[in-house]
Amino acid sequence: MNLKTWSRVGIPALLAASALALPVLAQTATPAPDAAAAAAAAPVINKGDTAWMLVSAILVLAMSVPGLALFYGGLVRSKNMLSVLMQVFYSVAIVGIIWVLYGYSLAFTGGNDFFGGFSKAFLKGVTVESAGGTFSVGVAIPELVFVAFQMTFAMITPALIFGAFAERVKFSAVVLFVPLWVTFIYFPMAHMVWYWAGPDAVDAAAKALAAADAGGKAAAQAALDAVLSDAGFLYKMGAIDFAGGTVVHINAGIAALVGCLIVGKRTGYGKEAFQPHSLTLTLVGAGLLWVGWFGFNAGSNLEANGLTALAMMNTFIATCAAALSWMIVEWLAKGKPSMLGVVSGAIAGLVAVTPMAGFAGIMGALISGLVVGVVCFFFCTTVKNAFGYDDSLDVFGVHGVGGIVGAIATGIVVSPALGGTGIYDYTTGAVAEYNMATQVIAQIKAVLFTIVWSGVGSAIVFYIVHAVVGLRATVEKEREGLDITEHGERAYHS
Amino acid sequence: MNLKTWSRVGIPALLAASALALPVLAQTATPAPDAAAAAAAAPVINKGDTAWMLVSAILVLAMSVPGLALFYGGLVRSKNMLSVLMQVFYSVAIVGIIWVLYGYSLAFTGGNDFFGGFSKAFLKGVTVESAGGTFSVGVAIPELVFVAFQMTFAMITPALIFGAFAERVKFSAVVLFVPLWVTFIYFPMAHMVWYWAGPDAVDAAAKALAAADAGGKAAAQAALDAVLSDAGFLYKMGAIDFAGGTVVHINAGIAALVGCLIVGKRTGYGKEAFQPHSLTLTLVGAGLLWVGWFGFNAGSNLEANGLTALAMMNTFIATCAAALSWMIVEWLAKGKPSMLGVVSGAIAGLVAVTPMAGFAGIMGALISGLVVGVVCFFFCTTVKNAFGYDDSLDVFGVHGVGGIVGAIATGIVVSPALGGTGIYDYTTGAVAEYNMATQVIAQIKAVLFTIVWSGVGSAIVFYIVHAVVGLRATVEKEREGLDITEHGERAYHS
Amino acid sequence: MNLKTWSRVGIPALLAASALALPVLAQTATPAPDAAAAAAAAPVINKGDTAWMLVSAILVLAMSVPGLALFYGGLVRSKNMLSVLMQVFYSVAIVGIIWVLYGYSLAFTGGNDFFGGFSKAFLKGVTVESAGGTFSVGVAIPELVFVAFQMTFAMITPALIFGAFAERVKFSAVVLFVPLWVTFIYFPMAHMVWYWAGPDAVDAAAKALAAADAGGKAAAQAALDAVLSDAGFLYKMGAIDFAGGTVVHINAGIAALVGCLIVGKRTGYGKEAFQPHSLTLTLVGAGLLWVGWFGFNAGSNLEANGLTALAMMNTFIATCAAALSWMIVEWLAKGKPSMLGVVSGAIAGLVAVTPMAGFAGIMGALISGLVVGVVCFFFCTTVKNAFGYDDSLDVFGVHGVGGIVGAIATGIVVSPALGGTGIYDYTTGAVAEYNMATQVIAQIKAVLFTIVWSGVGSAIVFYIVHAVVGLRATVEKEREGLDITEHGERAYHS
Amino acid sequence: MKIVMAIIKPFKLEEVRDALTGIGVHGLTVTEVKGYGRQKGHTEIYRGAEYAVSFLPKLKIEVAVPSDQVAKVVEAITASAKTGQIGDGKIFVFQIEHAVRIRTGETDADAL
Amino acid sequence: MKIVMAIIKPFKLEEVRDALTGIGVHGLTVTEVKGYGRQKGHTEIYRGAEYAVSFLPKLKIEVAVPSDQVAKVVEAITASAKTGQIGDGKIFVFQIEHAVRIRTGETDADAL
Amino acid sequence: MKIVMAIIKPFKLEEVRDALTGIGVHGLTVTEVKGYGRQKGHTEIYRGAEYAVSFLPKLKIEVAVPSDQVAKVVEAITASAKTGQIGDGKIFVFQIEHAVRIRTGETDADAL
Ligand SMILES: Nc1ncnc2c1ncn2[C@@H]1O[C@H](COP(=O)(O)OP(=O)(O)O)[C@@H](O)[C@H]1O
Ligand SMILES: Nc1ncnc2c1ncn2[C@@H]1O[C@H](COP(=O)(O)OP(=O)(O)O)[C@@H](O)[C@H]1O
Ligand SMILES: Nc1ncnc2c1ncn2[C@@H]1O[C@H](COP(=O)(O)OP(=O)(O)O)[C@@H](O)[C@H]1O
Repeated sequence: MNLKTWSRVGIPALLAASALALPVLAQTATPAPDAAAAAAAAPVINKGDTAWMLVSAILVLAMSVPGLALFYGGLVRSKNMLSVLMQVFYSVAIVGIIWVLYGYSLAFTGGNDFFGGFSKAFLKGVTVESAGGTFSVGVAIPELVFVAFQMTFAMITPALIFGAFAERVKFSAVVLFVPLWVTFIYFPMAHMVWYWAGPDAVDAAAKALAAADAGGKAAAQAALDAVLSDAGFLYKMGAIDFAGGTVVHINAGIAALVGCLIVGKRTGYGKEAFQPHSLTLTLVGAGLLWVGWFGFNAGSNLEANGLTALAMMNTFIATCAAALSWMIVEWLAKGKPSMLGVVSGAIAGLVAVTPMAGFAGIMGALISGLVVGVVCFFFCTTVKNAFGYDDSLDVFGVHGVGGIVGAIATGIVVSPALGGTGIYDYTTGAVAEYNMATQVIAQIKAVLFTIVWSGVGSAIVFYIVHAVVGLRATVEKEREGLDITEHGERAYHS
Repeated sequence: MNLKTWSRVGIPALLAASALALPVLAQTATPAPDAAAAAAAAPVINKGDTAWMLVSAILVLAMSVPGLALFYGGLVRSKNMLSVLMQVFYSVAIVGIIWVLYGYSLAFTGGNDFFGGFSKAFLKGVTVESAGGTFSVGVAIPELVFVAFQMTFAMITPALIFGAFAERVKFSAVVLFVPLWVTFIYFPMAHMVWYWAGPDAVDAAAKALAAADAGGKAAAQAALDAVLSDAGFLYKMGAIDFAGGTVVHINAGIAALVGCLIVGKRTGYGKEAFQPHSLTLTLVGAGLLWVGWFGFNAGSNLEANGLTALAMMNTFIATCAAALSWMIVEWLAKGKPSMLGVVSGAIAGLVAVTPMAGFAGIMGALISGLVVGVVCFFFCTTVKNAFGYDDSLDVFGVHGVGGIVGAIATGIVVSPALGGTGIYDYTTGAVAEYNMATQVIAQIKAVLFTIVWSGVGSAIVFYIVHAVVGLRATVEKEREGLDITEHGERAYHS
Repeated sequence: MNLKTWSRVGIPALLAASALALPVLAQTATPAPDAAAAAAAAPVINKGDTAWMLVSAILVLAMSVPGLALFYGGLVRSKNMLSVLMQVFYSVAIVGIIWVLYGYSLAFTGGNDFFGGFSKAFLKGVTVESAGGTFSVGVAIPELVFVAFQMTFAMITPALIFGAFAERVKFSAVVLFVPLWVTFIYFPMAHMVWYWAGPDAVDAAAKALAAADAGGKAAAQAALDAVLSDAGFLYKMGAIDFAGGTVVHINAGIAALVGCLIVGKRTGYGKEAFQPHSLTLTLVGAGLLWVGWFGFNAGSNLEANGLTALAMMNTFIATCAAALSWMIVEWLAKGKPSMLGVVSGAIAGLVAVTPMAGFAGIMGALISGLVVGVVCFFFCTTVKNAFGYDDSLDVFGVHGVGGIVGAIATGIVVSPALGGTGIYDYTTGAVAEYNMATQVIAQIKAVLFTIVWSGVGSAIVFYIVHAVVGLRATVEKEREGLDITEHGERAYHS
Repeated sequence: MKIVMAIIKPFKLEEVRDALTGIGVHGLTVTEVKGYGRQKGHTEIYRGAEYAVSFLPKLKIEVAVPSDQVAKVVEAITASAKTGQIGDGKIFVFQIEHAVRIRTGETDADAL
Repeated sequence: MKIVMAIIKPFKLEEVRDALTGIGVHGLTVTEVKGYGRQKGHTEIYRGAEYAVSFLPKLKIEVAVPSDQVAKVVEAITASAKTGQIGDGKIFVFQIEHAVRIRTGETDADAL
Repeated sequence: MKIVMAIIKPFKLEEVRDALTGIGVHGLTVTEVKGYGRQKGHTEIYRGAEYAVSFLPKLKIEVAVPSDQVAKVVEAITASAKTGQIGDGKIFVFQIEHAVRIRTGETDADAL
């Protein structure tokens, strides 16, 4: 589900594989070590895991529709409500179609370090019998469950972006943006971070190496190296990311920042009051996001076990902590604690805990939550106002910044000395030695790569959309509201 | 859970059983083949399946309350909001009570081809130990989970109907209608479509036949025939329906059409504007319907396995496809793509995928979704306006028409040649030969039967209700709004 | 999860243990019988149970946010909406933090009969490997799942209370109240009711006693007594409570009554109209409460099996019954059936079924539901008006009264003669003899104890809060609305 | 120049608007108001709390017209807003001293 | 015949209505409005955005009465709507030229 | 003493308020209204149902001022509310006979 598996393969394996890592494109010629994988005993599917993952996929859908739709929708003026709901629903719908046509294949088949191939386009070969690996050796789930679960991640990510330039873009721009962005930014990112050969392949190759006699050592080592190199670029960089801090949150947060800079401010920004039309809806959305996020984070374990429960507890506690720390700092700084502040903090906590959900100890998650609540508060208020960009719904301030804080903090809280789980090494079948400096640097590198990838890539996509259909609605349409002008309907009547 | 099991018994079995099928009432004298069933090894209950089915029942409840209540409620004027919410909640509550008193027994015990008996009235004999069969030989779930799951289907179906004549009927009419309709229309329909002897009984009888020596052949064949004939009328007709296209959607859609014709148009129809009072709520409702529908469709597999995941993926993709196809055709036809259009398309897709969820390949579901979005758009706009009936919330246009499209398309997309699963034959333990013409004809026959059954039966029930308490509120009450006049409260204050 | 386990230990064990029960504090010196427990075979974790319990914890969160928040929020005037949402969200967040710091430890470690110790403070020693017992011998779940599940109970309980004095208390009072109340009232209560040695310990000790030879009999008996005495005060009193009728509902209901008496009436009470600002939101909240309550009640079985399904069915049917009985009695008494009445009845039914969920037969739940709907209607209308206290959202009338009705009725409907499950005796491994008088008296004693504990304790907490920060907002702030004055924001704009 | 202000039943708006356009009046302003008068209200019950609601939803229509059209306008509104039932509403006529069209600065009769 | 228009604090509505019925006035029309004046507003903060809100919720009451009752009506409203705090509101009196009851066509004083 | 009533486009409120405070007018009352006039409305479509919506959201501003300030006030509103596009709105001026400040009982010019 994420970078963590790399982490479990461990630093030693990283060293072993590093020679292969560059030049990455050359490396794609390496034959996929299917034979080694096949040699392992067929992994077993447990219906408890399947039940949990079915539920998790549903929960992540609930995050988008109606969760995110309401969270964002409540924050805009009522004249633009439907445009927000529409953007979210459209993203979900179009990404679902693209996912089964070629998205899953691009993200989750072997290929090169940056993107997969088309071997599973149209979900070719993925049947009710297909099994997909988890993060435990010998444990599998139906591949179609994995397809569904991952699809829901792809669905919500582009929808997150639109919050940054809500209330002013043309729907046709959204229609064009989503397919381009997921195809060229998201799927590669998912591949780079989440694609790997799987625990059974690594385990089998490592065991084969251990069992090899002197003569077979070199071949077995080569086979193991091949298995280890059959993974995405960031995965091999050694960063860890339990449930998508980079792929989803930093990725969307940066695209959002770029987008709102390119699109420009809302007409009347700084002069007219842009009050949220229904904070009630925003609370409902935040509640559903939290509820659904357990599917996102705890579901990312792909199994129903004690580690899943840890990811769940961390997702609870970081959220509580960030909600409270935002509340307190706002109370101190502005004189009153607001409900919007509490739920904004909660979302910041959820974002930050995403990469660390299954790595941090609960106290680590708690402290990370406290920190991210304060940092995001600072970004959404002081920094944004200082720079004067109009990130309407604080996508960058919450998802971008929260994601970065979380990704880096993950490198710290994973430490077994701080109550974290440490990083499992599949080649030795044990938790690896942990070095905080190494890990934090790996995390920072992954963050920087993501910022550049998403920043540059998204800018290009925005300019293409601008050139083809135009990004912005006219000022008149903006004034009248996008609901009437773009969709021919209004959200509320008596 | 549905007709599919028949399908799995297969065409050969159909032929074998066909002699028994008519005259159906005569056939009820056949002794239930309990002995054969008992001979089979006791099926095993897996807690993963149980967990999934518990969740599925919950999800289907969420479809009604708050899902459907909001989806419908958002579409009426605010003065009638509570009346809609009340109708849905009442349906759920009264059907729950009726279900445990006699509904479950009428639907899911042996009896004749059209309805069951009273042997499980008051859930007599259904204990925490009782096991109910699934669609896999040797796999069971606690019968009480099945009771709960099926109950939620019975709860939502009558509630669907009220959308067609919302904003004008008396609450007392609703109070009387629901018990009558579920008793005389729904339970028989559920029995006809979903009652059968179960996989273990069929499997055991088939194995006994295979093992029988020359002397025992005839007796064993008779025993197998008896098992196969212990099923509902439509079940034996050979149509397939994974999760209730006929029982729920066509049944409710036709009753809705009949109802809105009998009740008549809303006062002011065509003159005053009947704008939805909150499309936001409609979106929330649609989102919850989608989320809950995974319980409905994927839960209908009664297990948590790869086929469940297929049903889930189909439920995702058909919905996405229909949302987009409605959006596109509306954009072309009306000049603007509306949010209500997108969610209407999504619901149409959900309806259409219901009967095919576990039979279609994902590409089959995708194409079915694209088609149904366009067809339902056409019905809800052009056809309805042409005929001038006031199906307020398009229950017929979405559930009736979408259900019919889905039921017939199921006969096509189940084809293994088109990526479908084919139809399993429990007597041979393998997927049966598939003949598209045969299957599509069976589907059409089941659709026609349902239209007649629901159309005639519902009309009788409406006239009874009309005679006893009257269907329609007075014009003054309609003007003032049903919330005040029927329920003494208003939905919104400041 | 609750008192039921005591019940399963049975009356004989109660007698055996009763000598130890008083004086309870003296008894805390008894060494915990860990050795005996350890002697038993390690219980097995089933992923189906884990999946279900993960889901249950999520569902209970959904009850608070957004469920309860909306149910309550819809009932207040719009100018106080955010204050209600804020109070609920704050409760959830702060209790989460306290729970992992010391709450879980105080509630669920051995100590004395009234509260546990600090041995698991900061969740020390609770790892992804830790297993927690269920109510079946030999069946465990990851302890972290239990920690999460129980946490969600602690989160929602204080939030329930605020409904009684909504629209008039200072947020700072809420901020102080919650930590004090959960620490001094809730955690002890949870310990008293829910803490016990677990099925495996009892079973092992009972088996050791059975196997002991003449010489070892006394020691084995002492060991068994020690195991049985390692439990909370109310647990040992012999009352049964499946999912928290006492700990959650009576506890919160009484605190609410005390609170609204101390805080006083809303300004304008009896003169101005305090109409609910959105019954739509109240319906949504009620729906989500119902949906989430399956996690609460059926999740309290800690496993996914037939008994879980029974708890689910009871939770369905009692709710339906109470919704209908409130509707009917209101229709008769007031002339019109209201939607608020129906959902109020539903919540009353949910409250009442909570203690009996896994004990009652379905007909017992149905009748209990019918009764509680009428009783709560009577309290929320006639009794409240007669006494003239301003329990704004009827927390006492629904949770307090409904909880009491349910707790006492549980003693009746558990009767095997009435279709109940009876009470399991872990020392004999069978359902114990049942005596209705004994059981009902035990139930009443537990109710009375809870009333006194919560009444006195909560009053003290309220007066402390009053002394430290003051309870009530000024009349001016109340007039203007707490949203603006306490939180600096408004729920709705155009 | 006068302003005709009418309080009417909400569902009559379209008819009144049509009646006015029928006599050549193409501008008006509508406000949602609540009216108290002879028309009986209703009782709302929320659990134990009963409220007699005597303010009923009405619409206020304001039409500015040259003085010579006042009679015609009053008549048109009266005819189209009437149901004959209590609560049909009132019409009040005021004098306007001065009128301006913001867009053009035209004044008085030209401003309408 | 005059119309008395009063801007009052919202929670005073019931008292004003009672005061008016107390002096025999049984009809009035209420509009939700926002007022700007000496009374200080408040600041709303939504994350980084702070808005000084100077428009406060008020109710506008319009009562048409025969000219001779105007003084009594003004007095009744003044007495019942007063809290003594800034923002209590204003009363304005206008001349009505003509009044009609839509239901009956009665005019002027009879129309009230 | 007169009341100046203006119908303006909603997003112009802040500008108008600023213009008025600029000329020393510190009190006004605002009502949300819907206007019908020359400005074209739009069509809303809900599935099969199409509605031509000709009532557009406007704000009504009422400012009571001493008679000698009327011209200045009208000018300030005209200038600040103008976009030059159809639908900018109207200004109507009425005579007030009498004014009272509820809090103090001050009357007429003192009441403003
Ligand atoms: N004296 C009055 N001043 C202002 N408005 C009034 C007055 N009397 C009645 N109205 C308005 O006219 C509406 C209708 O009046 P009502 O007495 O109910 O019936 P009718 O118009 O048939 O006499 C009221 O709801 C109120 O809005
Ligand atoms: N010049 C004015 N024209 C119209 N309405 C006014 C004017 N001045 C005040 N108001 C209305 O009266 C309300 C109360 O006025 P304000 O100056 O706040 O207090 P006070 O009534 O105590 O003088 C304002 O909110 C506004 O609605
Ligand atoms: N005769 C009228 N009486 C009252 N209000 C009017 C009248 N004519 C126009 N209005 C109001 O003025 C607004 C603007 O008028 P409109 O004709 O659209 O544009 P313009 O102000 O540019 O002439 C309308 O929406 C309506 O609220």
